[in-house]
Amino acid sequence: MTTQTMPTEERPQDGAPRLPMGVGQFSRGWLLFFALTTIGSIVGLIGYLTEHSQGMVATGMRDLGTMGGATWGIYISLVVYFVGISFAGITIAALIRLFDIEDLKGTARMAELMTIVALLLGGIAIIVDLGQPLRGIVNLFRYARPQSPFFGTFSLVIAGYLFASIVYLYLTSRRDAAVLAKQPSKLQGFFRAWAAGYEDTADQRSRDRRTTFWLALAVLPLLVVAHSSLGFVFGLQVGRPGWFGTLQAPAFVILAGVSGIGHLLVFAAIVRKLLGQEKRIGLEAFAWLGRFLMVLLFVYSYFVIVEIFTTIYQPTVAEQRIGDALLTGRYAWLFWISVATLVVHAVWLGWMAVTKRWNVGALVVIGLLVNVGAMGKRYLIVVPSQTHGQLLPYGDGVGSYSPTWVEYAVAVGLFSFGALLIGLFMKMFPIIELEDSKTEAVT
Amino acid sequence: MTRFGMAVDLDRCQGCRACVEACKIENNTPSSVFWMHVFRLEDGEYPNTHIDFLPRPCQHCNNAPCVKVCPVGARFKREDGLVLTDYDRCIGCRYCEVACPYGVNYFNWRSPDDAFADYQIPFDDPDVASVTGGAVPAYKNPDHDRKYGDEQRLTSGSAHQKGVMEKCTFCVHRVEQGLLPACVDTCPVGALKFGDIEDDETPISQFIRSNNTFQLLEDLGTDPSVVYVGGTAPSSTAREIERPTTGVDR
Amino acid sequence: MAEISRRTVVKGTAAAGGTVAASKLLFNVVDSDASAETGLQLAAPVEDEVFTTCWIGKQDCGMSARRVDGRVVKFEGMNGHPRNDGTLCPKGQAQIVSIYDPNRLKTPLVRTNDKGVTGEWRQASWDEALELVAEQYAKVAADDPKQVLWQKGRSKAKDFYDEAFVKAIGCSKLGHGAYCSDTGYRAVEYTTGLHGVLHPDLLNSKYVLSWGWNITNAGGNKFCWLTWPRQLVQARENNGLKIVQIDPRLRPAGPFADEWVPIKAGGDLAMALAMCHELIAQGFIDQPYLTAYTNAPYLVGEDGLVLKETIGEGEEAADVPLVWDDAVGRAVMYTDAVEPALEGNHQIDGQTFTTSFELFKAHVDQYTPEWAADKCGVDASTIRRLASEFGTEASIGATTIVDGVEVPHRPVGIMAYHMAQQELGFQAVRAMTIISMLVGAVGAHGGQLSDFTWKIHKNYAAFEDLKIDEPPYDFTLKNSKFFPINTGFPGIVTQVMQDPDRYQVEKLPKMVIIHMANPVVAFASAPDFVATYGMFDFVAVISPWMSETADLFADVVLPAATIEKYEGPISAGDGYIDAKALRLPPMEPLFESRGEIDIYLDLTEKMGLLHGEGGYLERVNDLLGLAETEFALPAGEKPTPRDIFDRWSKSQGLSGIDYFEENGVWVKGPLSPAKRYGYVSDPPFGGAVHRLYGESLLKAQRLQEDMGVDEVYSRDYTAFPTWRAPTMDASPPEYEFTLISYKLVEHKQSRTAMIPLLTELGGRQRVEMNPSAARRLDLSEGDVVTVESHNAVTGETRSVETVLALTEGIRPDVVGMPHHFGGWTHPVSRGLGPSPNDLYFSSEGYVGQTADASFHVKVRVTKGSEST
Amino acid sequence: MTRRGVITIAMIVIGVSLMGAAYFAGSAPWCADEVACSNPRMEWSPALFVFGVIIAISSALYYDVAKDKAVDRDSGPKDKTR
Repeated sequence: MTTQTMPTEERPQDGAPRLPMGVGQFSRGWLLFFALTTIGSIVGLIGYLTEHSQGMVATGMRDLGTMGGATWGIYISLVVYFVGISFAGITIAALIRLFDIEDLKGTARMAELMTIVALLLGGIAIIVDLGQPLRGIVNLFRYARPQSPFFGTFSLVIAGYLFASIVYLYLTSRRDAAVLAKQPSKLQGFFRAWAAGYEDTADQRSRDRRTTFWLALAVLPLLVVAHSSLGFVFGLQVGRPGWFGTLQAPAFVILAGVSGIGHLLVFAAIVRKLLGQEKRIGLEAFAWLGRFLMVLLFVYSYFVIVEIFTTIYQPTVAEQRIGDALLTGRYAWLFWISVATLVVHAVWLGWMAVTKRWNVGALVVIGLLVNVGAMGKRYLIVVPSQTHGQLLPYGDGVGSYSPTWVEYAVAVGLFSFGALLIGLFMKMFPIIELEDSKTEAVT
Repeated sequence: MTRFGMAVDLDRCQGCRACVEACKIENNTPSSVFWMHVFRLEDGEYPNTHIDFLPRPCQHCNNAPCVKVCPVGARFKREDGLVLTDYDRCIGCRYCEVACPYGVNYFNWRSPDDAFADYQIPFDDPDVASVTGGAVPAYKNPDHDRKYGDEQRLTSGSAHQKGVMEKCTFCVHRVEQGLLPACVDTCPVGALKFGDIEDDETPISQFIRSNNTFQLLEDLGTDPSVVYVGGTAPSSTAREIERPTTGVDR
Repeated sequence: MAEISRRTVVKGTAAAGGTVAASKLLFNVVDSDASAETGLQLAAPVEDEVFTTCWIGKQDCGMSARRVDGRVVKFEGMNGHPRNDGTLCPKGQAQIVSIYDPNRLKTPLVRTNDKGVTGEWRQASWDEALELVAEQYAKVAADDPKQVLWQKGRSKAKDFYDEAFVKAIGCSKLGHGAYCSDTGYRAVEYTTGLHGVLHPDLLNSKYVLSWGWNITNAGGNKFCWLTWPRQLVQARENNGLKIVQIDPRLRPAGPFADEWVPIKAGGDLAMALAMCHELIAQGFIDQPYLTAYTNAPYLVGEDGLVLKETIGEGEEAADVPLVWDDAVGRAVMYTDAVEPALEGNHQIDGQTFTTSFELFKAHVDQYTPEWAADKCGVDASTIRRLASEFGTEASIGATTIVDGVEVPHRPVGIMAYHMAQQELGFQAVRAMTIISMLVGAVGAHGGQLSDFTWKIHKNYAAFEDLKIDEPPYDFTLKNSKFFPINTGFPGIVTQVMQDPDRYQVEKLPKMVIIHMANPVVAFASAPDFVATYGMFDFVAVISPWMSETADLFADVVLPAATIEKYEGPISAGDGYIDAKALRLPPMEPLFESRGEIDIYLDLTEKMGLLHGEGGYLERVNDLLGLAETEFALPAGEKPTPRDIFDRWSKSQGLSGIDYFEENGVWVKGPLSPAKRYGYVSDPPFGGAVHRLYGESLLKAQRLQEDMGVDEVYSRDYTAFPTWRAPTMDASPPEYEFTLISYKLVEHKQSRTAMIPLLTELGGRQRVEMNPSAARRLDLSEGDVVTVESHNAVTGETRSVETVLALTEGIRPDVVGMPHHFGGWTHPVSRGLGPSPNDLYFSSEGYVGQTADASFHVKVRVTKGSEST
Repeated sequence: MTRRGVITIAMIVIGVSLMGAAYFAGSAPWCADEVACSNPRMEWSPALFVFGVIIAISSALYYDVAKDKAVDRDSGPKDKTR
């Protein structure tokens, strides 16, 4: 998918001008991408159907206690991870609105889309993790208890946050829809409906700006609450060593930002390259994101240091068991890889920031690797406190968890499905906001 | 107010796991599920070794973390102290299980039929089914088809449906008939005692009052309704020996 | 602390359920959704409760079966039953599964393939199968019915129906005994005349040497398990009973061990002798008891024989031992002595005679604690202290009033059951009995008991003069020069079958009827059974499951019921209260399985041995005490098992079997002191003079020597227990561990290995080792290891593969493996790991002097599987 | 204030009120020691809460999307862009 990158207006064909940003055009590369992500999604579906028919015995999860397993595994890790990614989208978008950061505007819609897709995936991951998925959907609406930290996850994160993000994306895209609706194409009706009466009048523009500003302002606290509530899912559990703590909520927020901005960097770089939008997504955008990521990474590194120090200074027996497993034991490889990806890249980004030599390729690598680190850390938050966090002397105090193909398949399916959704969106709507200069406000 | 509780006399417990087996049969729990588990613990170095036994039913905490975290109120605590699971409401998120510091929750990873299959006793054998009607297990206890308490929820027994959480119920179905929980009833040495621990006059209250006691993981503030008498809480160096096998491949 | 009574109606129940009215429950308000899911019918089920008796162990606990529409849903302990009073152990609970197990034998089976490999079968009718067995019997019996061998693991009630069968068909018989603690029975029968091993008067005891006894797992003689711990916890609470666990493993007493003395495996005799030495040295001697009730004052000549005087003539003639009467200053018949001398030596007719007590003192003089220390691995100071504690607690001279009767009070005792299962087991148990004798604890309140009565076993008299026949011997070597005392040891039979000439045996068994026994897995030295059971012309197996023995060797398999049958009468007493019970079928047996009494009635009928003189029915009448009474089974009528027990019940003055159906257990009431305590029984100690000095053992040894028997067989026939190093010690030093084996509480006999709920709890096979030893060998928890045993006499090695389990509760020079593994016919026992029986030997050096199995062997443990 | 503003604020107020009502009055009480703690005081209250969230957020949608004159059907974007 490297051939078709020219702005469509400049290459008229079949009498009608092409829609911008590759919308409505399907290259061979895109079809390959579509095929791969579809296959990936089907793999996930097969995994899930297997789990559904056999029961969750098909996963590697088992009971804590006498079975010596972990009852939450990569599904919950994925929930936390995906919800984390969603952080970045709305944050970036909100920051752009609130502070009018022009350099980042090109990434705003990507960020919003990423948020929506990530939240959808997080929601699916939750359903996948339920023993009674249908009952889960019904009973949460019917009985959900505010006292349970899941109330926040379900009502605020999935429902409120997702809805707000969709509204936000919608409102910020109406202008583009209105523009595109003027251009004859198969999608004209679709754009017209999307625009829903937007005429790009000055009045509408200012109203639009006002609305999105306030919505962004309203979303920000929602975001902190949502991510904190996810942190509370773990941080409030006094009976699970390694989880209980006040740092859990802020750490969740920060790591959410890390993974989200990491993803955005990668996403932006791909779009920039594929659609030839080096101008719209300039190096400044990457510099912004890089600096932002650097700050988050430094803060998170600080949290990691605090975490390690607290773990090794005077731990309780159970804390020590988990600490040992993380620092030197079974999970050490993952722990140190994760920490390394986070800390090393903080330094690397710092270097780029100081020298002001921002390199997109390097940032993509960093974006990917910090996500590996973030995923690793999510797993390390969820799993070791179960396998190594027993307070009663079950077994030798050490349980085990190794995911089965079903879980890996579902994970692959989720990522594929997410990519597929993004790919489809990009064929239906410009992934970068159309430039103001092209269309002046209607007076 | 009644608060049902259990007293475990560690000076008497001989770690035989009769309670475990009585529970499994009374409540029809499938393979690898031990609502009542008895730790056999070893501590110290040869020759200053000692062995302790520690029965572990659900602690039916007064301040139960599992109840707090349940997103849909499927795990609930009754006014009489029993912490139960509504099998018809549970969504299978297993939050109660990670919230519980005692490891007493058992999830139905499989359909009950599949879980019993580990025992390699085909209960659907025609000769057996001719007597049992194909009940799984063959010794299926009909009490568990009923609903209990004011709340009238399906809370008794095991192996109802796949994908929901279960745990010790203090034998709610027996308690409501005025019987002792199956584990208490079968204990050969009378190490388990059951009754109202809030009423000072009950034998169990008197027993608890007149002895040294501890609760498991007292520091966590869960305030268990299971009180251990005699002995000491397991030390951090205690090692579990003679673990039961679990049929679920891990 | 007061017992909280069973089944206390829970206070506040009404409040608990709130307004859930009992009536709601009674009328079976069933939620339609829930019942739809379970597929159970909605019609109100019919509930009832039937009484029966547990079928798993030998404890025979009373049970009540809860039934729903005639289907058993749970067994619970029977309230008011003296042994278990409303409680039940894990095995008792779990046996419910076996009722419904389609892996059981469903019909009689006839083999269609060669023996020695997994069987292939065709189904047969009962008629055909029984006919086949009867035909084979007729063929062999025509020559000699003794060549038919009947073998049973354990009779699960009074064995009248087995005995009647054996007697009616005139066959040879082998029990499991020699694999249990029969050498201990022999030692105690020999020493005090009681049929049992050693157990204390637990409820009244203050200090117990728990010698190898498996309190928290196995139980001892008389009870398989549950009643002892019930009494033990009471004694701990009421008397402050102290338990000293003398065993290479701590696990047997677990938390009940007030002190753990990790003794070297096989060093028990050395420690017991040192204890005797110390008790004497510290002056803990109950002179009046020893003088009045034991042969301690008997005068023994320099030839080792007791000085006796013959009284009466001809048929009436009897040799009466003489003692030195200090009152008259000469030797008199012990029955006439006024003041018998316990110590000293005396010149009579120019010869020196020494009291046997004096001889014993001299004998144990060498066995100082320091001497014993490296033999048994226990510090001299510990032995000394234990002797001191034992002697002090014994409070020699004290008496107490029991139900108005003054009884000597010696609240000390030894609990030693499976101690006997070693090469020197007979003498070790004798030495332990002597420990209690020295302080006068035998038969005292709180003291040393062995049986629940003071009825003297017939072996007591028989052992006065051990009978040794001239060859040829029968294949059990009964009355042979090899084993003057002979329990009847299946392991020796396998040796004989492999080399009959060596044992001067001419006739080998040709046919075997195996009833609930599983030698190829469950008996020590299992490989010998695999090697020999193919030699039988015909093998019939009566068992509820396809046993491994049946799988390899049976020609015909007859499906027996498990608990769902009539058996009895069963002792239901706890040693303090006398009671009787029956096993009643809680439901009809599933499949075509049948109770054993039914099977034997039909089989003897087919053999033509049911009716008539000496027939099965007549034997049953004799053995149940019905003969010559109005309740005798009428000749010529084939009874039902229920009819047999109905008649027996009536013969006991009860209304009939309905008494048991309604009440479950017949509690006769407390045992009087005269029944419990030997000192006050009539005559005291049942009239037996306790044998400190084993003159007949010495005489047997001399006879053996005269007949030219290898020293291996005669060396332990000594008048006093005498230490020698066990044969296994001669194995090369690389076989550095002694293997011991033991029972898990989850298992009892091979039948429990067929019960999934128990295999689940019992776990997989493992070999237990001390971490310090494992570190030295670079082994760690969970490693796959090969355990290889070595026969110090033949050099043969045997090995199995298992996994390592580390425990600080075992001596570093001992490794242990539990029993009840190694099966393969039931899907749940398959693959759980090998049996330690594959490692033991049953040939010379690994057999006790009474032809009983030794469960000790030297092994080495190496990493990895055998093939590597 | 414009009608748009009024309705928007009304939606926010209604949404937040619904959330508040559903959370504090309709949902299960914040406790864990009796059966009542496990049941919402009004079933489907959590759905109401989510509905409240949606209404509140939808206010932005309304504010932005609603046409100036609700009656002016003819002045849709269709015509204007032509």
